[in-house]
Parts: sequence; C-alpha cells; structure tokens
Amino acid sequence: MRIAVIRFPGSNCDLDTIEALSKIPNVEPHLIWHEDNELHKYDAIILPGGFSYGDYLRAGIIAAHSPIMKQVKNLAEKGMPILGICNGFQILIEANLLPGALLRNNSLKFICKWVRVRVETNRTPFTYTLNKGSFLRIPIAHNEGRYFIPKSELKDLYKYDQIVFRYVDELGKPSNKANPNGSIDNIAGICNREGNVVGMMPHPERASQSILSPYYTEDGKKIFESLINYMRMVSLC
Amino acid sequence: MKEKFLVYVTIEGKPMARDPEGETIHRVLLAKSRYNMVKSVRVAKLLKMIVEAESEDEAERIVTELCDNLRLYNPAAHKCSIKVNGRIK
Amino acid sequence: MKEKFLVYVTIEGKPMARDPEGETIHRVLLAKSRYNMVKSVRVAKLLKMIVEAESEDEAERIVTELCDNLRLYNPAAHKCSIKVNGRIK
Amino acid sequence: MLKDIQLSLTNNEIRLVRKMLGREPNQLEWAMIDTEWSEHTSYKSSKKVLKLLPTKGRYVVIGPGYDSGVIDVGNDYIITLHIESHNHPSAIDPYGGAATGIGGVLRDIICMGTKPIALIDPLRFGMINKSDHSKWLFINVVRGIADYGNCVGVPTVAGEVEFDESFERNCLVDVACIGIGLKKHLILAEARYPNDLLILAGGSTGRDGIHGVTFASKVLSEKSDEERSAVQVPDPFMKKLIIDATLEIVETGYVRGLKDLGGGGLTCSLSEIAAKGGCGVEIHLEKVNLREPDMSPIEIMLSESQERMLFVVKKEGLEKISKIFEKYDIPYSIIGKVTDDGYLTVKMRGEVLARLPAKMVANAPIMHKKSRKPEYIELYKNIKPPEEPKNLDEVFLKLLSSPNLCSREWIYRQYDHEVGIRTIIKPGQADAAVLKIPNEKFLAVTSDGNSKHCYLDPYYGAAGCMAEACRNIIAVGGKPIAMVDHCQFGDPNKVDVYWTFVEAVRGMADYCKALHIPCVGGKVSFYNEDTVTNSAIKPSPVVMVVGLINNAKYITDMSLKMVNDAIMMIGLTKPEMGGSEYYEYIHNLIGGIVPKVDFQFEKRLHKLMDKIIKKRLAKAIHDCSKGGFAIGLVEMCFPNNLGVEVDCSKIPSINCRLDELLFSETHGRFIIEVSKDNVEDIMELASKMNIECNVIGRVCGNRFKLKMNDHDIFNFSIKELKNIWSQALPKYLGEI
Ligand SMILES: Nc1ncnc2c1ncn2[C@@H]1O[C@H](COP(=O)(O)OP(=O)(O)O)[C@@H](O)[C@H]1O
Ligand SMILES: [Mg+2]
Repeated sequence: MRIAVIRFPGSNCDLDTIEALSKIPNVEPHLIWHEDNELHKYDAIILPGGFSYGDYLRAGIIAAHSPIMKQVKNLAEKGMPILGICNGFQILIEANLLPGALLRNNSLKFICKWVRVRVETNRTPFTYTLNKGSFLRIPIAHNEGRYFIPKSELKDLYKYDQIVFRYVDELGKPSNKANPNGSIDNIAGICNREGNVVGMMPHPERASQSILSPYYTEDGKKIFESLINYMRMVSLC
Repeated sequence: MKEKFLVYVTIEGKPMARDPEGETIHRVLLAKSRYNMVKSVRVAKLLKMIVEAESEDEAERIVTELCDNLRLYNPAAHKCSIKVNGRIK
Repeated sequence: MKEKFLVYVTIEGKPMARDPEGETIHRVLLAKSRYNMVKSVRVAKLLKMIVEAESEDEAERIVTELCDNLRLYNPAAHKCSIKVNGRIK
Repeated sequence: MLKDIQLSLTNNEIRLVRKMLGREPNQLEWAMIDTEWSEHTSYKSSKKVLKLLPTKGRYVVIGPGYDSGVIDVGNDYIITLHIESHNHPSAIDPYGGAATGIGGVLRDIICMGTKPIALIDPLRFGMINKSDHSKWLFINVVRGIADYGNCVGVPTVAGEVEFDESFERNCLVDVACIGIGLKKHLILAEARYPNDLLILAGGSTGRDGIHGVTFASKVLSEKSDEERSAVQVPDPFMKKLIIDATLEIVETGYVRGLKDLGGGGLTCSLSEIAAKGGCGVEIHLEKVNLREPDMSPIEIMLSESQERMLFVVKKEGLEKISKIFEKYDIPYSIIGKVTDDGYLTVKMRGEVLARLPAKMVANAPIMHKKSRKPEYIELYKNIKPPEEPKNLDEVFLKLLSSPNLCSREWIYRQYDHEVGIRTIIKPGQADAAVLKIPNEKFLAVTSDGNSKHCYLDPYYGAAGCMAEACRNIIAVGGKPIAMVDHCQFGDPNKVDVYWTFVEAVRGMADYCKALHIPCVGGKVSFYNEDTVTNSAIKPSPVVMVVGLINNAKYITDMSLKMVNDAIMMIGLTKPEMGGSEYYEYIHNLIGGIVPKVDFQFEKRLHKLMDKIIKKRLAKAIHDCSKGGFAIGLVEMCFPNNLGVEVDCSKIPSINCRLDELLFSETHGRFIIEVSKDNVEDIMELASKMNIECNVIGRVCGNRFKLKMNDHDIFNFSIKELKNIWSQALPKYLGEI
C-alpha cells in the first residue's frame, strides 16, 4: 500500500507521520513535495501537521492554493482516502474539501496536550475498524483549532453523519471541561459527506508508539491501521 | 495611465462566531473601572495593499474579486470589506 | 449627553520594519498570479471599539490613553493609530 | 576620519590597530574592527577566565570555539549543543526579542550541519506577583518562544524560570538548542580551500540590528525612531525553510564551511571563517541582496538582519545547491570567494573598500580586568536565622504557590513539546526531558540556574547549578556527559561584578573537573544592569547538561506509582538556608549560608545512583532542590494523586530545626520510591559507599501526611495542594 504524505513549505509533522506509517506492515509511505504531480500513483493521501507558509494570513489558506491541491481535489472526488491532520485539516477546510472553519483557540494560546476523543462514526476509512463510541488518547498541538460552523450547516453535519471525533472527559462525555479550544459541540474531527476525506486536529502520528504516550497506549496507530484494513477490504470487493 | 492605490481589506469574524481576543481585551478594560465607557471590542485583520489600476473603481473591483477568488476570508466564519484609501505617488 | 462612537485602532509594524506575513502573502499568493497588479501587502491588526463619550474628541482621547496604558501595542516595535469612525445610534 | 565615528575601542586598542596595520584604517575598517572587537563577539574580558573550564573528555568531538559544541553519542551519530541569550532585545520587545533569540541559537546548530531537535529555555524575570511590567515581559517572552519554536517544528522540551526583583528591568531570556546528525556530515565554520564560493542565503540584508552593536557613527543614515524599528522582526517560516534547505544541501557533500550571521553580521562571519580556516575571503558588496537600496558599505557589513546563512561551497556543487535554494524559494547570492592571502577584502564594483588581515579582525586582544570581593558577601553570610514559625501549614501553602516553586504548566502547554516524536519524558513529568535519538539511545536534557544562591556565594552557587543539573539528569536515569554554560552578569568593569563572574566560573569549573564533565561551549552576557537603579542583576550563570541513557528500561520519572511502596531519602540534610526560597519568600530575608557542594561526595552519589538505576531498584526518582524536601516530596504525589505518610525524624540530617529539615536546599539529595523488596539492597549499596540513606515513609491514600515522631506536621489532601500549586501562575497573570 502506497501512502503519500505531502510536504508543504513549513510542514513539520511530515517526517513524524512517515515514521509512524513505516511501523505498520505492508505500508510504503512516501514524502511528496507540494510541487510534484504524481499523486494518482498512491492509494491514500495524508496532509500532515505543521505551519505551512508560517500560518500567515490564516492557518492552511496559502497551502490550499498550492497546485498539488487541484490533484487532491480530483482524487477526493474519485473517492481516494484523504486524511488531514492538524494543519492538514486546516488546509482541507481552506481548500473547501471540508466544511466550516478552524478559528483561534478560545484561550488565545497554543495548546499542546494529550486529550481523549470519542469515535463518532466508523464509516470513514480512518475509523473503519474502530468501534463507534470507543475512545482514543491522542495529543493536540495547535493555535487555531476551534472548529466553527454556522448552526444551519451544523445540522447537516449530524444529518449526514460527518462528525468523526469529539473531545470527551474521563467519563466519556463531551463536556465543556473536556473542550480544549472552544470547538462547537466539542468537534475534533469531521469528514465530507462521502466519508473519504477526514480532517482531525489531534495528531495520531504522535500517539503511535507506546513509549511516547503517557498512557503507554498506541491509539493513534489504530487510525492508520484502520486505513490499511479498509483498503484491503476495498481491494477484495 | 495606471496609478497606484492604497486598498484596505478588513477581515473580521461574523457576529455569531465568538471573538475571544476582543472579549479578552474588553474584559481587561472593564476590570479597570475607569474604562467602562468602552462598550465592546472586536478584533479584525487588516491587509493594506498597494494596487496598480486605471481608477479607484477598478482597484476596488480587482481587490474584491481577489478576496473572493483567493478566499482571503473564510465565508463560513468571516466577513470581508474593501475600501480604497486614496492614491499613492 | 453621552453618545456612542465607533473607534478604530490600527496596530502595525513600523514603516521600516519587515513584515514577513505581508511579504509572504504577496510573494506566494499574489505576485505570481493574475493579481500581480497588487504591488505590496502589509498586515495590521484592527481593533474596533464602541466607546461612550461626550464628543468625538473625548472618545479619541480615551482610546489613545487606554492603548498606552494597557500596552495594546509596544511602541518599540509597533505604530498605533486611532481614528473615530462616526457615531452609533 | 576617525572624528566622524565614535568607537567603543579603548585608546590602547586604537593604538594597537594602527601598529598592527602599519597605517590608518578607513571608516569602514574601523567600523569592522570595532564590532568584531566588541565584548559581545570577542570575549575579551572573559576569555582568560573561561579557560578554567575543562573541555576535553571521552565524548567530546569539538569543544568551545565553534558555533556549537559537538559530542559523540555512538553509532556514527553526534549531538550538537549551544546556549544563547537575547536579554537586551527582550527587555524592549519581549515577543520579538525572545523569538529572534531562538532564531539565533537554531542557526548555531544548523551551521554545524546538524538538525535541531530540542529547545530549552531558562528564563529570569522580576516578581510577576507584584510587577505589571514583569508580567508583561513574561507573558510575551513565553508567547514569542512558543510562536517561533512551534512554527519551526523544534520542540521546546525543558526550561526553567526564576523570579527575583533584580531582573525587574533586565529580564534574562536564554535559549539552548540541541541538534543531531551523522558524524560524517559535521561541518565547521571554516574557509579552508581557496576559490571555494561564498553564498549568502536567506533573508535580505536590511538596516535592522545596526542599533544593536556598540558602534555609533555619524556615517549611519539618520532615520527617525518613528520609522525605524528598534527591534528585529522574527520570521520563523523563513527559518524553517532555511533549516530544511540547509540539511538537504549538507547532504550533497559540497558544503565545506557553514556559518550563521548573528552579532556583528557579515564582518563577524567572514573574518571568523577566514581566520579559522587559515585563508582569506574576498566579497563584493554589490552582490549582497539588500532590502533597502541606499545602504552604505558600513551598514551592509554590520547589519544583523535575521535568518541569514553563509555557505562555503565547492564550485562543482553550485548547480545542485542552487536548485535546492530555488526549491525552497530562498533568496541567495554568490557574494565572493575564498582566497589564499589571509585577508578579509571588501570590494564594491571592483573598488577595494577594506582590506584587513582576517586573523587580526577575528582575534581581539585579551583584556585584564580587576576583581574585588563585594562587601555584602560577608555581611549577608552572618545574618541571624529567623524565628521558627508557629504555623507551618501556612508557610507550606504559601511556598507551594510561590512564583519560584509553583507549577510551570502555564508555560509548557504553550510549547509544542512533542513535534519530532522523540519526547519520551515531557515537561512536568520529571527533572529532565528525555529524547529518543536514532541510535537506539536516549538523551536526557536539563538546564539550571540559581541567582539567589549565586548572589550570596557565586562559587558554591554556580557549582550548585552544576550539581543540581547533574542530579536532574541522574533522576531520569541518565549519565551526565557534557555541559554548556551561560554566564550572565552586570558590567564587567565594576570590580565586584567581575569578582562574582570569576568565582562563578571557578565553581562550575571545579565541579566539571571533579566529575569529569566537559564544557563544550557557552556564552557570556555582560552589562545586564537595571537602567533605573543602576545596579547589576544577581549573578546568573546558567548551565545546560546533557546525559546519555543506553536503554529505555533505565528511564525513570518522578511520579509515585504504587500504594505501600517505601519512600527513601538519600543524602544528608543540613541547615544551609542562604538564598533558599523559604528565607526569601517567607521571611523576606536575604542572607545566610548557601548550600555547599562536596565534590567527593558527589562522585560517590553519582555512582550509587548509577547502581540503583542499572539494577532498576527505584520506581520514581526526584531530586531535592528549590523549596527543599517538602516541596520535592509533594511534587511526586501530584501526577497520580497518590498520598504519603512520612516520618520526618527518619530523614538523615544534622543540626536541623524542623523548618530547616523541611525547606533546606542542601545539595546531594534524592527522594526515591522503592518497592519493599528492594529496600535492603539500596540500604546496603548506600552504606558501602558511605552515603546516608533511610526509609522515611510509604505511599498511601491520597493525603499528604508528614509527622515528626508522634506529632503531626501536615495533613492535607493532595487534590487541594495540587490546586494551589497548579493555579498559582494563571492567578498571578490574572487569568483566573
Ligand atoms: N561561558 C562560556 N564557556 C565556554 N565557552 C564559551 C563560553 N562563552 C562562549 N564560549 C564559546 O565561545 C565560542 C564563541 O561563542 P559565540 O560568540 O557565542 O558564538 P556565536 O555567537 O557564533 O554563537 C563558542 O564556541 C562558545 O561555545
Ligand atoms: Mg553563532
């Protein structure tokens, strides 16, 4: 399985994502510079975290204009699994592949912290083998991660089952206290209507080795493994 | 002949999106009682562009178009206003 | 009687200082695009305040003072300008 | 000519320049020499003293003298380390000053051809609980570090903050950085091969920073303060591109020398690479990419514009290297070449503007400074101890929320401390950060300083910084292998300030020699004086120590883990209360005897701890330092909300009153959690090495219970204590 990890100028979790993927059997991760044009050769695409173009103007907006995003859009329409992590999520939003906006954290500060999220749907390639309602411990690290969407469109997110992750507390509840940045309805990740394009603020690549987790877990890895299982399933059909 | 115009683009949150920065400044002001005449604060981003165009109108048209086309604001959360602020020699 | 005024506070880097954000927006998004008639971009922060005061002058005076007192900008790095932008009903 | 410019050179130096050159230098030449011979770049007042520090050792590849120190961590890998400060810029513009400070230290790491993998930020401010100015400095410095470090993708993994009134107007903003690379890619700041090309890459050269150097001249263009920024604007995005591009370029194998542009700008970089490489350089100013077209040669040669790097490359590599710069959209220009004449030659459109021997420019004559022990030292030593307080509960709660002892979470939450996926022990989890490195080993990192101790006794204060830093490394399971230091003092021309500098270096040097820890680099920052009171800051040497951990199973943190485990105290507690947080914050008392460092004991202690770690006898390890035993112990309770029952009469001590037992900052002590089965082993090891050690209590419940024989001292709920401790900083900052 060939997975493209796109590096934009200023990406900084690209190599981390490659490292996390390389620990999964049968996966060949490739670092793709944002000016390359061979994306169609891959089975899935990941837009990693970081500060593409320094987050100038607004996180993700300048990278969203990069020529490679045209290919990403095309492949998204064809159903290719695409995951945006943190800055990658911001880019997908600014490229109009996902709805809503990611605004400055309510605290007005960057937040680097392990959080707990609940899996809200398993219809995406990245949550395919996870149980709906199950929990993951993954860290966040962002300045502009407050998910916002006008009320009317929020209804649609629910209607079309587009909410993928929500921040929850130790009791598993999406409480105010568990909301690190002020996201509407504690939303930590969403997908498009078709489900193949997913964006999430937490960093699964940082939670893929137990030695890096204060909980000795590998919850982030589950997201990548899910993708692999999903692809295998698709190729069997 | 083309001239140069100074064009201001203001990008700010829509009223229903919270503006934590404005709220924070306001809260700090209120905490100092002598500034309670400040009734609200909202923070926006201002881009000052120098644009070459035939006329003020054209300058405004160009910038309006590029703000939409390049999505200098995110329509889900922001509104954007454009104002030509005179010629530059 | 007191009235309400809309006061704009613009905080920006000093004229000779670099503005990496504006430069990057210009270089990457505009200079090489069909919007190359935009010759430069500088980014500033705009605070919109609603202030109750006796007069325009008073509104301006209050805001000037609070910007200094609360260190809403750092005179070593920024330039700050204040402008009353009309009454509010 | 000379009358048009004001030099900071002494009359002796001016005479010497004329003699060495055999002619009168022109304005540009004076300006260049003046900058390069300034204290900041030449170390003329400190060099002799710094020689006391040992610089050799089994792991050392390159010691002081280059942009970073280099140590060999095995399997073809090297680690680079350096420390810098940006004190004066941060005092005017805390946000930009701190940010560009990081930019500076990152350049020192990448110009060795290594990849930056961690930042460490030791900071010092005035009392944020009293001063709005210090609050403003503190909030913005932290934000500046966060915004810059996070954006360039280098995790800030450790740091340290101290609050003391002497830093009210002169805050200290230090940043240290660690890099990693393959030994075969190591590059030095040297120009060794004539005809190699000099490429200047990165940001354009502007007028910023020219204010920064000592040089003042009528020749500089007069721009009003209104227009000219007194500060440098950080551009972390450009820095990130430079890091990525430089590492890619280094891999081509065509780079033969690399140097960053920092203080002294082109003048400093060019003269140093030439002098170090034994060659000369010739540059053409019209090739320099300028931000403002009308800059004078002096301005170009002195500009300290950020985000620039100087590459010395083989001609054949030019095409390949250019492609990489273009890929990253980094401006670059070939500004000249290496020559064989040993001269630094500056030309503009063919005309020679300056021509000076590189070695002469790069090596300022050393200055001899007078020193004298300040009078206050003896005075403060002999103060009377305060009366023992009746209510120790109150004292303890107050200490828990003291700015110097409370939780640092408010700071490190703002730092991306995980990017790079190597941070195994994260901020707040233990005494030092632990990083995974590619050779299957682990690196422990910490920084320490203690201006209160150093003020009262610079020798033992500074030795104590080393002792504490080493304990921090040991507490996570590491073995200290190298250090860099940063000496921050007032005006070195004041004899008593200079004395504290000499004593501090002596203290560090004696510790390093005794424990065989080489110093591989450092920095000196003088003239840290309060502009209003005209007094110097408290002497503030800061050290960063790195340690190696060979196996993941030795990594230990400080959290208590299991009910009924024994709590043991290693080391002897003495009534050494001078400079303690207890004296200063509770009793408002400056003075007393500062904790001493017993070098022979330290050696034995390190050995004992090494055995305990290798045999995996301890489940949690924490060192006792600021705040003393009581604070150290409660910090171990917080992570897992586990309580303790401890009998303080069991703590090995001599001549201590109860308050001293609880809050003395005596060196050489650890608190450890041990499963019952291992207590015997540890007692035996300790007694063999002649080190005091005792079981003082056990882990149990969720209350903090301390007693002395039969009488209760403390009985608090851990939750309540943790609230006080963790909310203190946000409260001082007005957030809650
Ligand atoms: N306090 C010190 N102890 C040991 N070495 C020092 C000290 N201060 C400076 N050095 C060494 O002197 C050299 C020059 O330092 P510096 O001028 O700070 O380099 P740069 O400014 O290029 O980073 C460096 O190798 C540095 O490690
Ligand atoms: Mg350097």
